[in-house]
Amino acid sequence: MKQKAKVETHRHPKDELLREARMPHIWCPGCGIGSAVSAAITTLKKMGTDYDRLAIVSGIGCTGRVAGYLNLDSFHTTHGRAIPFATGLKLAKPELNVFVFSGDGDLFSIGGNHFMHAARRNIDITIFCVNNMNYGMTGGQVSANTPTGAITTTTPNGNTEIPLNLPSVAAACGAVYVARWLSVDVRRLAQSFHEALIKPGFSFVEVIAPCPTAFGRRNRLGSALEMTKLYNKNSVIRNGVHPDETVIEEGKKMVLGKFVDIQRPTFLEGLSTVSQLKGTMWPQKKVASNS
Amino acid sequence: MKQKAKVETHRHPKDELLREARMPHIWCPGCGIGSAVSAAITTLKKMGTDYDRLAIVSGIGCTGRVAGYLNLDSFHTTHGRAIPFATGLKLAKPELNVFVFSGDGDLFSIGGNHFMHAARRNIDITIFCVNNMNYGMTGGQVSANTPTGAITTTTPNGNTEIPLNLPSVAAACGAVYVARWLSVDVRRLAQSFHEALIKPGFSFVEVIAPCPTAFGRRNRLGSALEMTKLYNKNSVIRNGVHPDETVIEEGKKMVLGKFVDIQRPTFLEGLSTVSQLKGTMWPQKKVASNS
Amino acid sequence: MTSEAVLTGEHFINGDEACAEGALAVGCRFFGGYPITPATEVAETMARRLPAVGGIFIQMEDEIASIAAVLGAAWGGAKAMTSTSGPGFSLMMENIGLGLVTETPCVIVNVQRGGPSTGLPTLCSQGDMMQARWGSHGHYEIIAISPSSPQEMFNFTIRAFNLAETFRMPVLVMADEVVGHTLERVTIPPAEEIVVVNRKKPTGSPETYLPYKTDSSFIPVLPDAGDGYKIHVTGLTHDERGYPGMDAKTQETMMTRLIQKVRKNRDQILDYEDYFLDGAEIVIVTYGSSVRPALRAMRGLREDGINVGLLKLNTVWPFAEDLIRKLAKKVEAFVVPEVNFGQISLEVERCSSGQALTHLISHAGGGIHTPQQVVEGVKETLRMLGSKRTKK
Amino acid sequence: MTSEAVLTGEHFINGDEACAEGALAVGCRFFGGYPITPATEVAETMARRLPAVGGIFIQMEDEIASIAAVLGAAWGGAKAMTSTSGPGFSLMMENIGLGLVTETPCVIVNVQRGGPSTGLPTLCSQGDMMQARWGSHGHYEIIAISPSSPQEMFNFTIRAFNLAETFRMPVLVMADEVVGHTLERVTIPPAEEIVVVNRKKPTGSPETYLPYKTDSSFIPVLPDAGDGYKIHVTGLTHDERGYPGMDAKTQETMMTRLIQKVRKNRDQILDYEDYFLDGAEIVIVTYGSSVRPALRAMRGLREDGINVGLLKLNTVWPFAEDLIRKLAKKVEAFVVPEVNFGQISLEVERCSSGQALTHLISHAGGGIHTPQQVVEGVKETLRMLGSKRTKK
Amino acid sequence: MSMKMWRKPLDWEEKLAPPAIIYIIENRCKGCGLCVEFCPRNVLKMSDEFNRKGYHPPFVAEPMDCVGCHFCEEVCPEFAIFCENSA
Amino acid sequence: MSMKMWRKPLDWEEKLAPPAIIYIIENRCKGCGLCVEFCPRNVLKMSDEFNRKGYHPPFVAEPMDCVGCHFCEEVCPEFAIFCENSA
Amino acid sequence: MATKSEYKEIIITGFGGQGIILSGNILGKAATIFEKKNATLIQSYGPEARGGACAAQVVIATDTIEYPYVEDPQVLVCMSQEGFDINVPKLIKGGDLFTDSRLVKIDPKSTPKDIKIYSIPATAFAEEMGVKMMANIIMLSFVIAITQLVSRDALKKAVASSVPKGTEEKNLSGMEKGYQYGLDMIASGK
Amino acid sequence: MATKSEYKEIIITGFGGQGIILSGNILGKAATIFEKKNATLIQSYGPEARGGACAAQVVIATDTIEYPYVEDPQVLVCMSQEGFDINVPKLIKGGDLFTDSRLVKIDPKSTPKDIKIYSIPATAFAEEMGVKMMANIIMLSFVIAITQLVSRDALKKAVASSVPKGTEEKNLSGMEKGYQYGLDMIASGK
Ligand SMILES: Cc1ncc(C[n+]2csc(CCOP(=O)(O)OP(=O)(O)O)c2C)c(N)n1
Ligand SMILES: Cc1ncc(C[n+]2csc(CCOP(=O)(O)OP(=O)(O)O)c2C)c(N)n1
Ligand code: SF4
Ligand code: SF4
Ligand code: SF4
Ligand code: SF4
Ligand code: SF4
Ligand code: SF4
Ligand SMILES: [Mg+2]
Ligand SMILES: [Mg+2]
Repeated sequence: MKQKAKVETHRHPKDELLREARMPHIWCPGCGIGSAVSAAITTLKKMGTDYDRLAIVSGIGCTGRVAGYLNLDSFHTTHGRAIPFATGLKLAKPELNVFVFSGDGDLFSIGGNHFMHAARRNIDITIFCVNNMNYGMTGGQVSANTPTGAITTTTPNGNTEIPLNLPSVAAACGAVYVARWLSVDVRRLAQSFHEALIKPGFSFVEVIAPCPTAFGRRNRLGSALEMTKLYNKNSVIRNGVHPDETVIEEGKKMVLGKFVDIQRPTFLEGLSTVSQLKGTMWPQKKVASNS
Repeated sequence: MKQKAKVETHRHPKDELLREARMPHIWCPGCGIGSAVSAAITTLKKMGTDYDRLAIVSGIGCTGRVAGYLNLDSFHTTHGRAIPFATGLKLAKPELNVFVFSGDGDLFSIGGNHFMHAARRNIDITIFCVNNMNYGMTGGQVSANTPTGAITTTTPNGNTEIPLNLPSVAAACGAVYVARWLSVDVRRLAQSFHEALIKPGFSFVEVIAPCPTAFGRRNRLGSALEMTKLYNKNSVIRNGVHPDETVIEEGKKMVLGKFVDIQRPTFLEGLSTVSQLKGTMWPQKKVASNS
Repeated sequence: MTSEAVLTGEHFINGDEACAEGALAVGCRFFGGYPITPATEVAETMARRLPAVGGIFIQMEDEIASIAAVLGAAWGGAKAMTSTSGPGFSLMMENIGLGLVTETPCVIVNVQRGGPSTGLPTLCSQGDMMQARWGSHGHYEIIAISPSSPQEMFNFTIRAFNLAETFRMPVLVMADEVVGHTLERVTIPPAEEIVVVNRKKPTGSPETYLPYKTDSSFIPVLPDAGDGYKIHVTGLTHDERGYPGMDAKTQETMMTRLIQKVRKNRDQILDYEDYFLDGAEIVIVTYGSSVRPALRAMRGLREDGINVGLLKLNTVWPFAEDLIRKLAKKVEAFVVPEVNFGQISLEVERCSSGQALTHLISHAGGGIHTPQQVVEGVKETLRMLGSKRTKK
Repeated sequence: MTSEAVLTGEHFINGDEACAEGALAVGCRFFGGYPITPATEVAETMARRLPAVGGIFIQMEDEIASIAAVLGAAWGGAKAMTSTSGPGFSLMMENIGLGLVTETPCVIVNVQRGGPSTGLPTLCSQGDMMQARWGSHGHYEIIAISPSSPQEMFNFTIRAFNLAETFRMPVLVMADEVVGHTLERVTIPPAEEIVVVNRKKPTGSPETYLPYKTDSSFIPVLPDAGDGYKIHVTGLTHDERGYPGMDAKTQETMMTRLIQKVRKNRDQILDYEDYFLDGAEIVIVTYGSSVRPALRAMRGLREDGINVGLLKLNTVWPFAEDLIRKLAKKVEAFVVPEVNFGQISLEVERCSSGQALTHLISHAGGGIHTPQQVVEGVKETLRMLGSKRTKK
Repeated sequence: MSMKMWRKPLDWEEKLAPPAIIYIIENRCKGCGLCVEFCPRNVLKMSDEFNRKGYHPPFVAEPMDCVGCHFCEEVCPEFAIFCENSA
Repeated sequence: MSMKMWRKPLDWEEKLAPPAIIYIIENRCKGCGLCVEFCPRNVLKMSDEFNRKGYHPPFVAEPMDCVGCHFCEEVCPEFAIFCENSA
Repeated sequence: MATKSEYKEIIITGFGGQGIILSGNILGKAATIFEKKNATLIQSYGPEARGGACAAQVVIATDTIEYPYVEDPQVLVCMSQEGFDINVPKLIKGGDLFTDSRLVKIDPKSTPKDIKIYSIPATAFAEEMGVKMMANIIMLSFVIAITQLVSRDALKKAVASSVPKGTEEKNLSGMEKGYQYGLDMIASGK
Repeated sequence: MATKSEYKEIIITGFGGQGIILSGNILGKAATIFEKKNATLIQSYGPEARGGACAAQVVIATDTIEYPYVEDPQVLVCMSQEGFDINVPKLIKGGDLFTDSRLVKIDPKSTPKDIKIYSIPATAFAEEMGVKMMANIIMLSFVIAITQLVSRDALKKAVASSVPKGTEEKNLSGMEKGYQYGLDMIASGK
């Protein structure tokens, strides 16, 4: 027993939130998903919420595996459907703090519509998207977030499409909290995760992460470490800018920061104050006099 | 023969683009869809494009029936999938001018993701969305474009969600042409349809239309005529404003106008100039010096 | 259960409304759905009624989101339901599979309309019966029940929830447009007379708990999110801990149990009604709204002295395999009126192993058989049997 | 056809790549798809190869968009294809139905993996065979073929396109992970030796043209968009003009024709290979990669003097109904090894009408049977037959 | 299909030629009133009569006031009214 | 799981107490080098040795320079390194 | 309550928006809830849940209703020409035909000879009363006054419990109007 | 070309990223394309298409290969400890075991006695040559030098046509390195 106590002391301090039996995880050396999860664990520990009041939902993908490693009520759903699953979970049990951890392909290629509508409805969940600019899990195909010009297995001559500007889409759809950070920027990331998790309503944090195996290799971006440094050098923090300016494109630094932090009633708040709505809608039968 | 010639002369001038055998159409008295189709026919006639070079694709809904009435190669697909169908059609036969005519529910509730990605890819198709702020076909349920506060069969106590700001979403996703008009504003509508149809790339025209039967009745907005007048009174034209300002909400006039008209390579243009992409992507290995 | 949830009394309502009332009565408190004819009234009724009983109604952006939300809500502890028709049912298939392997209790109502594709939105068919069995990828067993009247829409929806909670799996209510849209008297009993099954919850220590370990019932005892068990739920092949295991062994263990859960408990799941089977020469096998013309036809035929019985399948899946095998040995023929080109009749044919003739009376959809069509089908069967009549 | 499209020669490639090469060789010039293990290499090969032959590759946002784009491209005149695995196949179901009722020629490749749900992404199963038959709502007939080697992935993909163009309908290539991922020699013949069928086009005047009017082949002759026929294409029930008709009569006319199109042309569609059927006591019925251990098992058993034959179903749907019925009268038993819990074996059982025993050798997935397992299955069947052996 | 056309009123010779003739396909009309409401010259009025479908179609109340602007034709959701400008 | 801890170097008494002790769970490490690169005090170096999985884990090269900032712990994607601040 | 076995088949037709289904609903409710008979109502209408031609098929019976479709209608109520044209050939010998006199032109050629015909300007009455939407109630009450498919009392209760809250009184006066018109017609010996 | 009937089963194992599948591919290609034998390659790997343990199962035969899985491997090539631990018990009596001496510790307890063991520091060689990714080619060439599964010429052609354009020369020198090491080992009588 004594022995055991001693080992306990020297467990990794994050192990209490990990399913240790499942370590090591599947992520490649230096993959940004791991750092993002590390930051998330820091946040969850700091928040002090009873872990039984937390629930994580993931879709499918390398990032989608996060749900399987966090020692919480955790749901590894289908590709693209983490958000509607989380919506049902949250609405059925509002006392849970429900967050989604998934990849760019999962949340914005196949799952883009659910993001849009959950944001619009202001469902009180938090979305962490690890944007590694491609489909890592299936070996590196183009995603809706692959930079123009990048080589992937399905854009062997370079991607001709533009990547979705996630902060802009999130803002256009009504998210109340929108931020973007690099996976290596673990301190700001943890801070931002914290803000997002305690914010009532639909919050969104985009985590830009290197995928050395599937994305970096084909684009000769070097090892995870080299990619991390490259991403660092090619980005700049500009809190509060209009999301129109967060486009990721060649010749520009990627803009990081917190872009949206507003207040509006959540879906559930709306339901409980619905009686106040009576007759307030566009169009007014008396003509409005504004602009 | 003579007789026939005479009757021909006095056919409705739009009949040549209608499948006459299918008239009368199913739309309710005064429904804005009919006016929008009328405007579209004006445009198509004026454009002078060989009708065999035009193709229309619709989803499912009252508006989705448009494909069935226009005497063109016309495709009435599945609910929400008009845009990807149109994408395949256009890419397989680029000489066709392919446009989509469908409802707000079809294009933005179930079909929102396809809109997002076709816009991002800048597929050279044109989208006409009749936004009647609800699901007309199924009898008046809430849609993603129902104004907050409105009563529908599935929001019997008033809609607590906010409507999607379509121009803003379209702009955020990369549409090159974005406009919004009222269905009754047939002249501007026809003009806008024209601009959109000849514009290379992904163009989008939102047509705000009364649905007296399913939407107007429950919200006591009166007959089609009364609704039309009400919509007129509650809107204002402001060409060129930032789509942030086109939100439809209580106490404000709805903003109409042309909001986006930009240039960028279409998907097919991108494919043919792909070689120029080589090595142009974010991140730069040499650090960019911009903002 | 608030009394508002159970509208005890007599009502003249349609099957869709009755279905919603059944759900409310048995404790459904989450509905995530998307409108589609002819199932829309289920959603509309839930939208109107749920807020008053403290439940949540949400119209999702599509059917995929609807079923996903229902699964999420089920793990949040709610009895949850969605309703749809063919096109939406097709879209739900992937996530019905997720519900099956994660053993999520919920109810999916399909009010069938004419298909394939958009087909005949306002008209009837029974074209999705095999889809209910096989529509999601991978092999699984499913439970599907088939009501034939508004009253059964009420009763069977209650049963669907009870089966879902008992066996921890999605249960399908395979209704059809005629059942959904017909108005008829529906009697709602007092709340205390309604049998309500609630899912079993684990009680042991979270440390030693193995979520997907089961006893001989093959049914796992699972917590809701927030119960303190920190459960991992995945659509990947998983072991007793719920952890992914990417190998044939884990697959075999998991899948065999999932299949056995239904097959070994078949007797508890099966439900049927029989009419004049004793000594019947011909048995009409029927389900859903086809039951109604079939019953009328049966009475007419019997009055004409034809020895015909009727088997009304209330549970369609799992199939009443043993019953048909047994009957096949006794009767000359099965007559199966279906509003499709032969689905359940294939199973009847398979299980009769050539011992009784199986005669399908097909209806392409857009309505149901008239009693006369069933009568003629039986008479034709008699002609087909002709001199071959040898049994007994 | 540019010579780049047909890589005449010998290649050591996997089944996915061979499938893509087959598509290119027969003239496929549009691919809309979405990555999914184990089908991804089909898409990746198309992405690499299509631009060079003037075709279009597009990775869509999901599988629903992929199949929708494929249907659109087909109406744009292209031979079009998509590939996926279980989860994506489930998502495609609604629009496969649209393809069926609009009679759109295209090819859908399902490289099956372990299911249900996310299951075993990198491992084999044959769990979607019934889904291929019944996965979309409403009743329809479908064509599905099942290759058992990389060479057949090449050959059968060509055949799939030719069937699609001939019968104007989506054709399914039901491959599996083992077939898709095994590398083996694939011989691509010279371009001129490849049989290429192109869809028939209408020639008459657009004024009098009735798109969905057919001759006794039940196959309509339809134009592409832009051909000047101003065709209306709808997923609603439609008449010969292609116009919606919301009534049971139109439904019956349309659906009966669609069903007959496959049923009446079954002989042209069916394809199988048989080994030692003459006088066989037991016949192994097999398809897909199960064929390989089954063949090995058959040889071993025959060496041991057991009178076993083998039927290799190249076309799985429509089912080789008549053949099985005929064989059932001659043989003692069918042994069906399947990497599922019994799907094709259900059809075998049905068609054997109790005249021959049907014995399923089930494999839960995550691999395929070993030859030894098949041998044991046959031996067990012999034991089951026991003294019952009376036929012939 | 009953189509009414207003032209050459009886006092035609005395007045200026109307710039346009309005045709109404009565049995297509669903009586929505948009043409009447939005005609810039108030040329049209709703009739009291029912058409075959039980709707009140418009009629040309002031033929001489029509300026041939085609707005009625453009806005009509039923393709039930159109205008031919005098050559 | 082999866990190395660096503490009390031999010349401990003579120097100031290190503010923190770094623990490395070697067999979890995948040798990505993030901890080494981003340690603000260059405390860590990659080792030449292989761990069980064939990766080079880091080692604490300059234990006395560590300021206990936990950055290595935070950034490590493998939960393979952590720091305990001296009480 | 009926004592001998009774089986009545009724078709009510018109356009979407006229409240055809609602009148079937009221009739069925009157029979089932307020007279404890059995009744079924089958509705048929056009594309999805929207307007166009529509029809309500009502069966009222003392025994269990096995098959809910109307096969041999004894009563046909027509509130549109199309509904009339399509359905009138189905009416059984000696059946009762009801029309809205303003909306339906009875073509003697297509109309069976051996039926009874009753007309009422229900829509005009409703317009007069300021609620065009109420034509269905007026028509139904007229039908019931003449056919006695259900009792006046059951009809009244069914109307009151079926129309939107706040409109009960108005609708009941519509009911009285139609019912009285029917009684008067009977009294006048047709 | 072999004249008598031949049936060889080979397993190559290691981690994702080491090029295990590629070496199976080269072997199969050498046998099929350049020696006109038959060959199959079955690959197995972890979650979806990503890293982790992986293995290539190669069958080379003069006759048709009906069943492509390896049942009784005559040759086992291990480039990771895990691959060794899992697969070594399967090796047939008298089979050939090949290991990367730097990555695999041969545990005598679990290793069958009656097999031949050949080790080469392939990864170290590759690192020395500046292309760590080339360890697979070195290993494969070593294996082939000793087993003569295919001819040196076929191997060379298969390597040249399988590696990325521009890396042919480098890889061929890797091939020579491994092959020579094998020849030397044979020459030295092991
Ligand atoms: C319906 C469906 N389609 C496709 C797949 C295959 N698939 C698995 S993960 C994935 C992409 C994951 O990309 P992303 O979400 O960006 O995650 P990452 O691996 O990059 O972290 C795909 C396409 C699937 N599992 N389900
Ligand atoms: C997959 C699927 N789900 C639902 C439906 C039912 N449905 C038909 S139209 C429609 C909504 C149409 O709304 P909108 O696109 O706004 O068109 P509108 O009728 O308002 O013009 C719905 C939900 C369907 N046909 N298919
Ligand atoms: S493939 Fe990419 S995203 Fe996936 S674990 Fe490896 S590095 Fe990370
Ligand atoms: S229901 Fe609404 S949208 Fe549909 S036709 Fe009628 S008015 Fe128009
Ligand atoms: S053409 Fe213009 S002026 Fe003349 S009736 Fe029409 S709208 Fe009025
Ligand atoms: S706009 Fe058309 S439908 Fe409306 S009243 Fe005028 S003519 Fe009739
Ligand atoms: S705690 Fe800080 S200073 Fe110490 S080793 Fe880690 S990163 Fe360096
Ligand atoms: S960050 Fe972690 S995994 Fe990377 S080298 Fe350091 S200890 Fe190893
Ligand atoms: Mg990604
Ligand atoms: Mg709408």
